[in-house]
Amino acid sequence: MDKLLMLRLELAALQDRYISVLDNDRLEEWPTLFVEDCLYEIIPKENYDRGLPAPVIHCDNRRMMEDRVLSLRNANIFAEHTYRHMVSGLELLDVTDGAAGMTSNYLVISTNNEGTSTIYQAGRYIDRVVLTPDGWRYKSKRVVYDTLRVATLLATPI
Amino acid sequence: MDKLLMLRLELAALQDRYISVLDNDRLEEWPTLFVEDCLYEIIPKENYDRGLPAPVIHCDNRRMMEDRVLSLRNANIFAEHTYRHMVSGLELLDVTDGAAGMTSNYLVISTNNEGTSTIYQAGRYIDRVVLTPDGWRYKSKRVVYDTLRVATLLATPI
Amino acid sequence: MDKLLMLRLELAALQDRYISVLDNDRLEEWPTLFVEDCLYEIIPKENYDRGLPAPVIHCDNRRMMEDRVLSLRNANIFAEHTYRHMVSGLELLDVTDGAAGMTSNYLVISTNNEGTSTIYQAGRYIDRVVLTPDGWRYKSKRVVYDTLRVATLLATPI
Amino acid sequence: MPDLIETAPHIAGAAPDAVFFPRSDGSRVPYAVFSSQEIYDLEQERIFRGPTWSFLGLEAEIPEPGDFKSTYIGDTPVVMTRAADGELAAWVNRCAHRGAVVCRRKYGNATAHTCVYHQWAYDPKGNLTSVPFRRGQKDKPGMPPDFDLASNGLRQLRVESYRGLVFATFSDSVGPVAEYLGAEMGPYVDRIFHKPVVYLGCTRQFAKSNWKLYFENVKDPYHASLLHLFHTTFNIFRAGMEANVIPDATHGLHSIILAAKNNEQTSDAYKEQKIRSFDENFSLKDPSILEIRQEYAELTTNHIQSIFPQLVIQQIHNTLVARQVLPKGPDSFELVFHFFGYADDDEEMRAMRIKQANLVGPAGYISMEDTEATELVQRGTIRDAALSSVIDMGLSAADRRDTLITETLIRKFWIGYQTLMRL
Amino acid sequence: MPDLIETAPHIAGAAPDAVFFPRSDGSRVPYAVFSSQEIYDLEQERIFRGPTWSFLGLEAEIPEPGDFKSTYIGDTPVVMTRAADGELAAWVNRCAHRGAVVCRRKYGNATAHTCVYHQWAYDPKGNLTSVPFRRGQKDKPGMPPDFDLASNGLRQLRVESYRGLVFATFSDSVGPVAEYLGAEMGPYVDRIFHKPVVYLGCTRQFAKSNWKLYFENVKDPYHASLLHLFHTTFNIFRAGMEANVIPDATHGLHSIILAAKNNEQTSDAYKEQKIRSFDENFSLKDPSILEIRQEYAELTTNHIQSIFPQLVIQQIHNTLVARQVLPKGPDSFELVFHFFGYADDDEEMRAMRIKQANLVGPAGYISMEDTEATELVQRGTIRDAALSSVIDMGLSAADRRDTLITETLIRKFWIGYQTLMRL
Amino acid sequence: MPDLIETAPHIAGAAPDAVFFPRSDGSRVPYAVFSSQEIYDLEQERIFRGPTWSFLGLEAEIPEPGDFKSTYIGDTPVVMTRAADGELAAWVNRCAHRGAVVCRRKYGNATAHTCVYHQWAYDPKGNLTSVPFRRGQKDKPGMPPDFDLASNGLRQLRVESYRGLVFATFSDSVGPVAEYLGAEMGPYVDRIFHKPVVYLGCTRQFAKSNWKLYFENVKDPYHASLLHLFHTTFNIFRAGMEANVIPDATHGLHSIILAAKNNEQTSDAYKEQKIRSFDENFSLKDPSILEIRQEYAELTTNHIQSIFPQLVIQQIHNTLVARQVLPKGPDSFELVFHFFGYADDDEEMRAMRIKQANLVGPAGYISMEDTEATELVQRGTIRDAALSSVIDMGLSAADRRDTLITETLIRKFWIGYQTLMRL
Ligand code: FES
Ligand code: FES
Ligand code: FES
Ligand SMILES: [Fe+3]
Ligand SMILES: [Fe+3]
Ligand SMILES: [Fe+3]
Repeated sequence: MDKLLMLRLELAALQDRYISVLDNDRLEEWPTLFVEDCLYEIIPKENYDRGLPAPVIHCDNRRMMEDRVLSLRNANIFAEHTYRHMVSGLELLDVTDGAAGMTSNYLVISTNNEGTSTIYQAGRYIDRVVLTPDGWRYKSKRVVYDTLRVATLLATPI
Repeated sequence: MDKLLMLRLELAALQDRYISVLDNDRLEEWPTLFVEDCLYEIIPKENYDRGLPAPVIHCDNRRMMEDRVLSLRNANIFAEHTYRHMVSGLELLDVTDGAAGMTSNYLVISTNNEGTSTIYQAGRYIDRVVLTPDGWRYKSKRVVYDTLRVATLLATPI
Repeated sequence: MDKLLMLRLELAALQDRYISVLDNDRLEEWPTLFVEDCLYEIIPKENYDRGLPAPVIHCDNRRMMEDRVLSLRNANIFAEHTYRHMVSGLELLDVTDGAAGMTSNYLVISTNNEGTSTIYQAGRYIDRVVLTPDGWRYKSKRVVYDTLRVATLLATPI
Repeated sequence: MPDLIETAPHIAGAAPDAVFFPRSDGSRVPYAVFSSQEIYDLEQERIFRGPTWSFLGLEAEIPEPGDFKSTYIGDTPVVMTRAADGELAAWVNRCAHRGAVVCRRKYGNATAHTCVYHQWAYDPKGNLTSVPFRRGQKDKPGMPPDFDLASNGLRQLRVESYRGLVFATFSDSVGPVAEYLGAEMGPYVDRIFHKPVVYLGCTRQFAKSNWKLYFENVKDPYHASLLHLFHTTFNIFRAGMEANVIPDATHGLHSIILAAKNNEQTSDAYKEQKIRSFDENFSLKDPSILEIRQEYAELTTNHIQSIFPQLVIQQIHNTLVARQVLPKGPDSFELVFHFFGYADDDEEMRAMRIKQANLVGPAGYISMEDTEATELVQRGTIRDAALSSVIDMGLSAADRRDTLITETLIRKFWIGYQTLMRL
Repeated sequence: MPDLIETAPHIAGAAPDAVFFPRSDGSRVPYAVFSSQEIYDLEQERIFRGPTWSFLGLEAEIPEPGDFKSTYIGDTPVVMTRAADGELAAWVNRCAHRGAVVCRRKYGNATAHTCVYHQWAYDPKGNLTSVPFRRGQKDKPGMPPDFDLASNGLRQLRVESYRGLVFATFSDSVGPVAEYLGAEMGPYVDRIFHKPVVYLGCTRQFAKSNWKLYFENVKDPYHASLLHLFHTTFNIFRAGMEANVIPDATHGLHSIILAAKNNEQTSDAYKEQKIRSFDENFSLKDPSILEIRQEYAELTTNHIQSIFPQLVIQQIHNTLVARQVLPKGPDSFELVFHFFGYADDDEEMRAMRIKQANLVGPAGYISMEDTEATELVQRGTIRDAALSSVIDMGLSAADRRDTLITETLIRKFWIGYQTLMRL
Repeated sequence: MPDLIETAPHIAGAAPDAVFFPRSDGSRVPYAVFSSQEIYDLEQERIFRGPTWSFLGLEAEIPEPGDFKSTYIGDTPVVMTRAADGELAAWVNRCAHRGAVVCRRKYGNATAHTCVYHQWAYDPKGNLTSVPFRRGQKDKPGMPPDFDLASNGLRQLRVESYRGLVFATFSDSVGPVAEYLGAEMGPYVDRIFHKPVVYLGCTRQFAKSNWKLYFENVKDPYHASLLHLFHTTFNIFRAGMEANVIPDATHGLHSIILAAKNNEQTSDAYKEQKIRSFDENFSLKDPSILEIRQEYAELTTNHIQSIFPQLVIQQIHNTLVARQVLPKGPDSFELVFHFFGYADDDEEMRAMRIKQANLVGPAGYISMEDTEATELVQRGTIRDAALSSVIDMGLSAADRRDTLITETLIRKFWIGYQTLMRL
């Protein structure tokens, strides 16, 4: 049967696990979905479109991602909140053996501890994934967000 | 090919059908997606997290679900509205022959009869499904919602 | 393996590509997802439910869709914005060889150039697709929207 | 006088000092009128509950006895109904008991309207017909003995249909609709509503701007070819068309703009103006959207007629719309496009009206820019309530009716507005 | 007097002229009280910070020393705590330094509450215990030498527990809770809280209507069988039940409605009224939801007791709830359902309480309509602040306590409200 | 005087009585200033349109002739441009015709700015250059003969670039920027802008709190090590660092905080304070984020300089930012971080600046808490407009500039604010 469709299914599963990890308080698992030598970046669409580099978060290896988790757990102060990610519109961009590029839409709904839910951020994931012994992992994940005005602050990764 | 991926596809189809039934005014079909001896519960995340039992809806068998539909159709008074569910982030938790646990994110957008759409509720489905002669059915579905402040009231199930 | 599940996967891929084309500024590609002799219509749920024909957009062939793109690119004035579509709840309605009907939920989040994201529209796609040498294409796509009050205007197709 | 009774005291008589019109000819409008809450509240009293007729909908929307539709006059919820005897009625959608909205649906058919809270029931004309336990139960008392159903009905409004257009008013003093329309406007309303119509459904736009900016817009032929580039990009419409621009003579609040095809020289006219919108390179792959079948004496492509304060009648090519303008606060309004055709349309004509719906409404090729423009004005003026717009186009020949290059209708509108608002 | 100090000057004394009660018997209420911001601000001062006791929660929510819960009195953020010595305390959640919210969690356990901004630390009673660098660092100065921790604590409130219900007040003058409840209400509170309770969790509703519309609702037995059709559709409850409807004698702001089963003739009574809600055809497939196990002297199906301004005690069948009413502006309020059971419940009884939770709360079979109704009133009355409701049911026998067909409790409520608000 | 002309009358002169400063030393600030709409409107007039210079952006954002950027002064939309002759200009983004926003894009390049509504065209300096059909068409009249392009331009503002920082003002009276910065601030601005910079993009935060709470925050070295626990958790920064805390001498509205590394004894200092934030157990797996390459005479880790009312210049390690503070109503503001580097950065330095962007901005390790804190104050104080904060740290030695344990800059700020606002 169609290998591309199967690949699609596998990568959709990766995306689903990715957001489930972030939304269900399993932050420590988040870096494990990346290879050691990776890029994770959150950047506003206005910079991305103009070719300007200023990011909101920029990790050029997995250790920096682990540091981010450590800091969120132990140092930074932010209001309790719950994210719900929705992903849709997955497109495979270029597929080679054991590697692929893909893009998808995302939406993050955030709920504060009063229990009010708001649109926190909408945007686009631009990913490169590679096949590892543990399955598909992110080589790079660029989070390009449309919602230029970040509400209050950004603590939990997108 | 990967049986887990196929199972994923089948359960995604079940989830999709579940929300389509609720969003397109086929309420009577809703209980038929459960086995007779089932649990359907809507509970706020604050209670779920603290291990407190107070629910918004609690049906411990399918007849109670049918009663809920009967009451919504014939007794209860609430404003006309249309739901649109989005589900994402499906994760299989434990899989055995003919049974599985899974979790996923959901978002419900509700539109009133003036035609204004708002975030009605975001949260998480925690499901157990079993394989029946009619296909996969819910043995239990716990709807754990983040949006603690229920807007006005909750009539149509989530 | 289950042909229906595979078909489901193929059509989900079509839906994903459809929204990716609209959300990532590839408007010229939009008509190519339809066959020449097609129907594309955006209609409010209140008219659809009452059997009234008044549409917001009504194209009864692909050339009209190409004209729409031409006008959006060269004639019409509207505020810069970015859409993010989410689709969910895909149900296959009737399947024959090389043709199928399907329905799904959609949600469109729109972000203005100040960087504020809002719910622009929620609704339902009612589609007919046919298998062509280029793969699955839309024979008809009816966009039935719940969000009766269109915010400001509707420029980019849904 | 009902009008006063219905008015909140903290509003009554309060003439906001924030507003000053520097000239008497309507050519300078203080931006405060687009953003002041006080002005807005005063409009509800003096305009929408004042001596005006507000458009509620088409008779064709409620053809059968019992049919009803929920709508608004200003921002007051109102229901229009057709009673068992076929008569039209309208009432404020607020229960006489404890004030709940009685009719909770947008449209439907009902022989009685029962408030859900305590089931007080009203007939389609708004008369109170029953009160549960009014006489109590057994020995237990109900309503006071002197409680009178007749004097506890819903607030009923004067209603009139003019050729199938349903209007209502809170006022006891305003004359009949025909008189309200006046000698200039009547014939043009008659032109469109000269035979029975059928309702084809509606579409809605919600604009984040003041409702009067939309009235400026539909009284502004000057913008047509400059804002709506579809016209010029695809060679549909020209500022040089034969024009007819007519204000209402009574108070200047109504008006009509008529345009008829006539292409000579106009592209040169545009080139002279060096107008960005001019372009000869584009053409439609499916021009059928621009066909026109003559239905009236004159072959007009555009008939845009505003009937203050809630109606704009439109014929563009063969698409027919009654636009309802509903204010939703100082900074927003809802625009409801009621599409209709004639009862005797043949299939082809009906299909044409649907196809040409692409021209108007929220995604209309030649209308989508209007709400964009009104919002740009709202945002541009909000912080500067004391500044004024400059409305001088065609000022030196204010009475010419044969040019689209004029703001004369807008000036007339503001003069009428000041009178009605006592500003 | 703390009350005054805590009050914004632009509010103090301002008696909005927008509000006029045309009658002294509480039977005509100007709709302005449901939408005026001035009235709302005045309520915060004269009611929620006035001589009243506001319900904060159940002792069972904070059983251990250090336990706390964040809540509100009116719209002022307040934290209730249990100190190390087991005593209850409550304080305004606003740091004495530069005003930050100190406690950022909804509930938890803490021996100290430290403001995140500069880490000023308070004990559970609200006393300031430490200020970083208060004495500076080395030779560098800190706070002024005369800075006194004791006089810079959080705003502490009077707190009292009445049988496990925690109340607090800004007022120094109001008497103890038992006195505040009064002779009529006390016994009924005791009835429910006659033995230790356990907290089962809460659910929340956010209603887009004024908080007082909810008080009208819980003082309105007239609506019960007319709005909540589940009752009649499934034969659960009847207007003809044995009723007990008792206002508070001190100020009329509290009240209780008791109903006990009694089916005779009542379906006929309904037929006489031609009430839409009557229907004999439906029955539940799982009626277990409607069982009732007798727990009190009288077999009441409904005990609805409102303790002004923030509490409604409810027993419906075997489900027990303390409802907290929290205003969130003139046009919205939050309703928090605190579910509880008794410490000595057996498993079956506990399961029954959970199952019967289906009857109440946001999706409650016999309660979901209440917020729908209050919102219908909000929308129906917003534009007509000067008009009044008609609250006449049972007016001719205002003192009868044995009928559910009455609005007497609502009238008493408004009389008490006017007094307290000095309107 | 333009300032007055531009002002809405219902604001002019209105000194809200809600606001009273109980002390003259700036140590007691009534919370009303953070939530009053009247105060906010007055600020737009007396501060943002008063004798101040507002930061619009960096010259590096608009290097080429025709380049423009849309931004704000206070909440008035303003566009900054570079004209054909290379000169900088700025104008209010409101069409002279009927008030539409003229420039609809955030940035771009244009030789003319044409309003979409009727295509009135302006040059980059804001001069009106053409009006379609100004002279009418054939025999049909256009604008009045005396209509003068020159007097119908956009509202043009005074603009000045100070070392690449673009400032604009509505005021005719305020002196040049160098003078406005004053003798204390100038050298520190020069320090950062001593050579050409390149723009690296911006990130934005939207905070639900009053804009002045952010000014308090950047003038508050006391909070740095107490709120931002990243410092102490990972041993980056200490309250014991060598500090330089300098207010502006003219009006006290500007200020700078400088900190330089110096680790001795300070962890002991913290232990004495028993400060929660101290922790020796954590270390970064990739500490490269905290490297610092010396670029200036002194090796400062932090340079935080606020230039009232819209700018904060920041150098933290090697990340350079010009923060723009834009009020969006009494209860919210937008914070725009303009990242930049130097034109002569080598690749490694540029990469370092990007990596250190992790320290600041919406997700900044040592800045994300600031908006959280300002929102906590907004929520904590909103209901208590008449109460005041207690700003006493370091009061007894107000002129010491060598300690971070002080609120002296905040006190100076409020004194300057009262003067400017005439409160
Ligand atoms: S409010 Fe309508 S019946 Fe009571
Ligand atoms: S505001 Fe609470 S410690 Fe400073
Ligand atoms: S409003 Fe700008 S050209 Fe008319
Ligand atoms: Fe137009
Ligand atoms: Fe009720
Ligand atoms: Fe800080």
